[in-house]
Amino acid sequence: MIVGNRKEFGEILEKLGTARRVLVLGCNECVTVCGVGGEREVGVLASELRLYWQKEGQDFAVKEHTLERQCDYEYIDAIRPLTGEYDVILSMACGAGVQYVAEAYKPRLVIPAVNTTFLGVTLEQGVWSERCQGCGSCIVDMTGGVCPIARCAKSLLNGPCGGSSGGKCEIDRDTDCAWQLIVDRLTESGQMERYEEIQPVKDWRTGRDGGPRKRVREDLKL
Amino acid sequence: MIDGQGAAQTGAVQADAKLHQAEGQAGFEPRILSFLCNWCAYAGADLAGISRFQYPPNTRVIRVMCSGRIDPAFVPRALLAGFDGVMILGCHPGDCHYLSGNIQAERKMTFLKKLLAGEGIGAGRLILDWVSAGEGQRFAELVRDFTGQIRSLGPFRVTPEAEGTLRAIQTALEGERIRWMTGKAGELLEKDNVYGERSDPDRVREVLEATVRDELRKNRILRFLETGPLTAAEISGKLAVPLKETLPQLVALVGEGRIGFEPAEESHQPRYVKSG
Amino acid sequence: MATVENEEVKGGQAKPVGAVLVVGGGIGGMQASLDLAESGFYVYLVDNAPTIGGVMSQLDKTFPTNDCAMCIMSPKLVGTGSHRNIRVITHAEVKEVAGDPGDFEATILRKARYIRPDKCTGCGECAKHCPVTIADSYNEGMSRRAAVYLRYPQAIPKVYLIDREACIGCGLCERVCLAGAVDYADEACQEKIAVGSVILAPGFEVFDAARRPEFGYGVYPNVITSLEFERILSATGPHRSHVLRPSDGTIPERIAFIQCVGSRDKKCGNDYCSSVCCMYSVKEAVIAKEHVPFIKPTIFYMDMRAYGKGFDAYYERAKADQGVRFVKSMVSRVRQQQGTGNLIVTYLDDQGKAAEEVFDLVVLSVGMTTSQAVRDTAARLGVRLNAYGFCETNPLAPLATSREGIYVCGAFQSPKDIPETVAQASGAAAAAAGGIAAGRGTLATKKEYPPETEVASAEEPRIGVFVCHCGINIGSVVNVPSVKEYAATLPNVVLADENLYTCSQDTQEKIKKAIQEHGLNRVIVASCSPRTHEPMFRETIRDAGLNKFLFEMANIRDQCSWVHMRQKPEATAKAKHLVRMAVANARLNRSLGETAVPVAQRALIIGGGVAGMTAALRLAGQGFAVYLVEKEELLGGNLRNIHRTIEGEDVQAFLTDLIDRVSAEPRIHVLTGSQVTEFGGVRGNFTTAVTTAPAMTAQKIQHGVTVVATGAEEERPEGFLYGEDPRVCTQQEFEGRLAAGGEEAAGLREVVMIQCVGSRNEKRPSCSRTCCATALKNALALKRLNPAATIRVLYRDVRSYGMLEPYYAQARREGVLFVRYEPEAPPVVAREGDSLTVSFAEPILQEQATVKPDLVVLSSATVPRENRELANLLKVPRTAEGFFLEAHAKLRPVDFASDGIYVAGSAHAPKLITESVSQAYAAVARACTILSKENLMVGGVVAVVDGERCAACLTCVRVCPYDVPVVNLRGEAEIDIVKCKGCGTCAAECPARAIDLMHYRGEQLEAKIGALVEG
Amino acid sequence: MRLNYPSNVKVVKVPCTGRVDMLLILKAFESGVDGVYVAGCMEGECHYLRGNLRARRRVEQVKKLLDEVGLGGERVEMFNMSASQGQRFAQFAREMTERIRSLGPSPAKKNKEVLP
Repeated sequence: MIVGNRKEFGEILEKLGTARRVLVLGCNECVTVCGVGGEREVGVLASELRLYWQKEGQDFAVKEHTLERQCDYEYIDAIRPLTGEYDVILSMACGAGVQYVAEAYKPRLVIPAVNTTFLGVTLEQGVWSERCQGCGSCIVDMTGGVCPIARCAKSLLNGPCGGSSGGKCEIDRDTDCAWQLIVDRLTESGQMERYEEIQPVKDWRTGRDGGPRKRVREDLKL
Repeated sequence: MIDGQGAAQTGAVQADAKLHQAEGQAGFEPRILSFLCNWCAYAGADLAGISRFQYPPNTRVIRVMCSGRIDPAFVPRALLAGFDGVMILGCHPGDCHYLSGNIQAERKMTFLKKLLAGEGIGAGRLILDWVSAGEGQRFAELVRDFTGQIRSLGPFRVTPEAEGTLRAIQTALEGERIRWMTGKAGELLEKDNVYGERSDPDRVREVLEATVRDELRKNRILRFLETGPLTAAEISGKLAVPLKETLPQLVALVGEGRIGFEPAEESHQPRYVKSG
Repeated sequence: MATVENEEVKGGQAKPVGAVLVVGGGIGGMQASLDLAESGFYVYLVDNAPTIGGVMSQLDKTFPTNDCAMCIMSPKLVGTGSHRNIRVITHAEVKEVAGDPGDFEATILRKARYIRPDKCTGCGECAKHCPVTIADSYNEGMSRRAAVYLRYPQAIPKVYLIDREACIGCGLCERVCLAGAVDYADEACQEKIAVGSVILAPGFEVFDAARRPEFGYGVYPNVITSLEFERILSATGPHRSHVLRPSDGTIPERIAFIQCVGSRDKKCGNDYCSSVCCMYSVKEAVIAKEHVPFIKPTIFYMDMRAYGKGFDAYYERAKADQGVRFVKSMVSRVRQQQGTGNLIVTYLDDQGKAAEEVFDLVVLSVGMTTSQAVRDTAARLGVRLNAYGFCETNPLAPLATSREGIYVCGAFQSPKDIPETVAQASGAAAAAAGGIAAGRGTLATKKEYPPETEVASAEEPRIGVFVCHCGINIGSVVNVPSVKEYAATLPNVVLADENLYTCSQDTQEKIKKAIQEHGLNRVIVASCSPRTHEPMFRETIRDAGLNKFLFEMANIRDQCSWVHMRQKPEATAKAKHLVRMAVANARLNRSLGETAVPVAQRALIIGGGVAGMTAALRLAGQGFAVYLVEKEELLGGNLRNIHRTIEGEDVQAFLTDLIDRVSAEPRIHVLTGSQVTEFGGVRGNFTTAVTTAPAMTAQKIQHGVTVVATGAEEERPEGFLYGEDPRVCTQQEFEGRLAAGGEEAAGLREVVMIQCVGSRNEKRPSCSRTCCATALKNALALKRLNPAATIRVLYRDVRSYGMLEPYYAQARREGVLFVRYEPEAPPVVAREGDSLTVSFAEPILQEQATVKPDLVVLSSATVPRENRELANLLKVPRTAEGFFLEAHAKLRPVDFASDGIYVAGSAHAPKLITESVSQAYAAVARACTILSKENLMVGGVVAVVDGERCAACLTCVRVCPYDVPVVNLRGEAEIDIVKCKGCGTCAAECPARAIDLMHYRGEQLEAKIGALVEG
Repeated sequence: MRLNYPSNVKVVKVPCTGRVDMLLILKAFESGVDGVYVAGCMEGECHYLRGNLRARRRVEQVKKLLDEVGLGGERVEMFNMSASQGQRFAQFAREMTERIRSLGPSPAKKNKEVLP
């Protein structure tokens, strides 16, 4: 899932500027699951805004709404009648959702309330961890199911750097060295020979370096 | 809670009594408050006048219909108001216009005297006696004797301690439970109780005394704690009551939620505080 | 052979009476009553005291969990007091029980109370005014109470009474009682009741410490009993949990606990061990230190008997981490120091020399005894007592008394702690029900209600508000008429009224009438606490055809008038706010349905040992089909390795009989060589797959309850040359050899027994509980066969608790030598040439001793049978040592946290046969609370998911403490209302806000909060 | 026990503090209360096993939020007490009232949502 962080309240206030009619818009997908932009978080942020403006003695109107998804046009379009009443839409979706809402409601101001951080997994209730960077050509079969691109600080493809010590990354002592994990997993599954195979230089064109990506599946198109 | 007439009248003489407080010991003139019953003692006092029997001018009289009307709480109130002594005169036993008012008064005052003596005020400042309508002479003598007695005791000084004690006595005597008991004790001694049985008189007296004593001590403790936290030993010292008699009062007050403990980690001597 | 099991009433006669008399309303009596009432019997619960609750109501905390005793007990109090099929008769005694099992007639004498229970509201005005004060027995005489009193604030029934001895008859209470409940003409009255069985649960009284004059109890003020100290520690105690010593009200620093006062004491005639004192002393020491960190507790003990589940860990923690000092020595006397009130304690130190030490406070750990009143009752009922005044029972049938149809549980049977009492109480309930199963449902009643009026959520609310004066309890502080007038102005309120006592019978009628006349569809009572009164008012509106969830309460007494007595205007304002909140909430209240789910009235029992077979027989005896699954080819479990009990009962004959009866019982389906391979469902409706060897045939069984009785076994010891030298064996092996014949025994010149092999160490911190008794049993058996044999028992603490203690004394008398060793210096078993040597530290001579025994017997640990997989299948937890973990260490000893699954026998923790039997019966009683019902009602306050909004994020799945939510095939969270307990944690955390808790919906709570600050 | 505590404390009953939602606490401030405290069972004694522990975490989070918006995290608190600790309840009620009194009225009372 896509994982994000709520922006600091101060930053959100700053971005809002003089706008006082705010539609706080949540998304019932990834950001709900990672506890950053679902209906509950929408409620919390809306409540914070109300409390703040109440305290400041200012007039305001804050509306809460949560869409099934902010990355599908049909869902976004369903709230068109609502949007007219508000100066800004404060989106709590990932970056994709924010943009798509902005596209749909040009020229209305759409402000992100969330910093989108990574594609990851739930380690335990309340703890998420990065697993994928969307490089566009997956090789985790070679690396014991552990992605060196996403999980090695340096995205090394052929073994650890000199900074790996005690199984931990030199960038951050609390982070496991991805290559330690890979070696452990390969050893466990008796596949250490794969470690010997040299990975060729990565072709980053499939990733971000090839510019914005688009995917088309002809058979599904209407 | 002095009601109606009694309150108004004690109030009226109060200002007078206050004045003399400033006079000091040197030219001490006792101020005495007298309650006289309408039918005997008051008539006796009038007779003293008709007969021109002379007696000291130190007493101020409040007429009541019967000595039975005297609420024990009037006495501490009078002392607090600045009087040096209180005199209650009624009909002779058997002559009460209301049959047994004087006997009830005697019971109440005996009990009150015990209380005043026990709490360090002294019983000598209160007298209850009988004067018939024909005893003008006796009235004058009683006033003379009591004035002399108070003169030798000296002025009653309302020190903070005495004030605390008297207020505690007054509060205790005004409580519903005690008023009921002081009123009911006589009946219990003379008649069957609610179970149709005769109560053991010693037990009734004991309960009455214990009830008032406990109430009084508890009220005094609450007053002590108004000025700040105290240990059990300090409270016992202030009460002038042994620790082992003080502790049960503290337990009772803690149980009623009226006092609590000062939060302190390291002290072996917990200090009690008044609850908010 | 003892088949003292006398539950079955000999056939052929009329239906037995479907009611049970329970004598004693302590924790045991309450548990037995609740179990019986929940499984279709009517219960008369008679207590001598004016209230139920027993000694547990006086306790502060309970070991080993340090739970607040009152907190965990009060649901049972309320449950017992309000159960429609339990009649609580307090302040009464049983005069006589005539007749035969199944058809007894009991004579009950109710003493005069002088306060009418039907009128008393428990407001307490009488006690506030009563001029008499006397020592309060609830606080063990350390505080005072009035002559008219309630034993403790949470008492059930909450009805005052007059202590006739203390009362002087002044009449003030009658004058102040606005409810008119005082009745000086009240008289004792006798009543005859018909019952089918009787359970005796009268409990114990503590030993009179004055009988040990050398300790100075009653002479020195700072020598107190452990029960007095318990009260001192309690928040409702004399000093509100401040630890103050009696002589001068200071905080004692040095506190000595003296163990075994009135226990293990021949002089007093109490040869037995009271079983609980070691643990409660450790608890009191720990709690005292929690209250006041500078307190230094010292416990003088003979043997530390921490034999129960988790007890040793508690003891070790107290010793190592919590600064409690333990001195193994018996105190010889206590004297008072001149002037200070401190106490000089004389004892023998570890060198065997007399030592003296000064303490600020001495606590005597008094034992359990049977009171004279209970002895008298037993005599009247024709129930035999043993030499020590406890109820005589057979170890293989511990719940049956000497009189058929009368059963026993709790400390009256023998000294025991709370969980064992609770287990035995449930057990007694099963035994009592067993004999009268045919009478089930004949006297217990189910309430019939009129049909419910439909109240659609869209329908306009019509609210009636009833404001209570509660005599003067509310009215003297809160201006009730103005609250009433205010209520009338609130939206949707169509009726506002006031009552002197809203809880009185006539007011209930008035409310019902108002519902009809004004067409009310919501009712609010502004009075006292919903914790005590909501059930009653709900009943009232239900009688008038309204769903019970349409009732709402505003607590303007306990949380308003009583706590703001000196701020009358503010209290009135607050009362109005509370009513406004109630109205806001009531407007949103909805009818909630409860659904009936049919029960599969069959049981599955896993494990065919003594616990499993006993449970199977008892369940079958009550008319339920049972599937008994045993992994082995033969039934019997660990019982097959035991030959005699310490009391001398023939265990093998008992086992044979048990197996015969199980095999002959048509309702029991025995599946040997079988294992559970799949498990699913909920209470009332489980489905289990069982696979049977050798063909591995599988079958699915539908059942309503599950009993886990997988047992335990003796561990194969490590070290001590076990397995290397034939002269080293375990206790169980030794028992087998002794049973095989006396020849070997005759040749044994010297035997050494080593205790705690594999127990009480780092790997397994617990005590194995039964090994001391086994060692004593085998030592005594050997002495019988060969009196000349030298037997040395190397031990750490001899844990011969309860009625086992006399056997310890007997063993010493017969010359068995007991030598204590420290875990740091364990005995060493070695070979020297041909001979076997054991060397150990000899504490008296203070040197290393070596002996050359013919045989070394190891008291090896008791370990659970392999159960990990089963635990996973059933989703039930285990302890670190692999025993099954019950729902609550004190009050739910045979229940698992998942409803409908129970544990019995050694699968729970090591146990003697007698204890396993009690527990098996207990599991039966608990199981019957489900099996006896055709349907279970579910629903009400439960969480519901709005599938549309659910993001299937799994938050609810993870946060639910009971693992109820699951994500279903539609990808939505689903909460089974049968399992949901209604805490609302999921609703509070659902990131999509897709979950709501019925009756506490977010909308409702928000409305309440909104109403709080309006106006 | 009839212990006295300030009358400005009003109670909203919930089955378990685990039911107390962060949003409920925030909503309470929005509707104008000056302080909120959540009173649950002693830790380890929750009737529903661990509802009180969850509630404590949420209260901590709400403290942060209130600090963010400038109301002050001290306005919300979590207390634990057992059923027999009436005294403790009264004490917390007094403590919290005193605390809120010294903090003054909630600044968020100044205004209500007014724009259409």
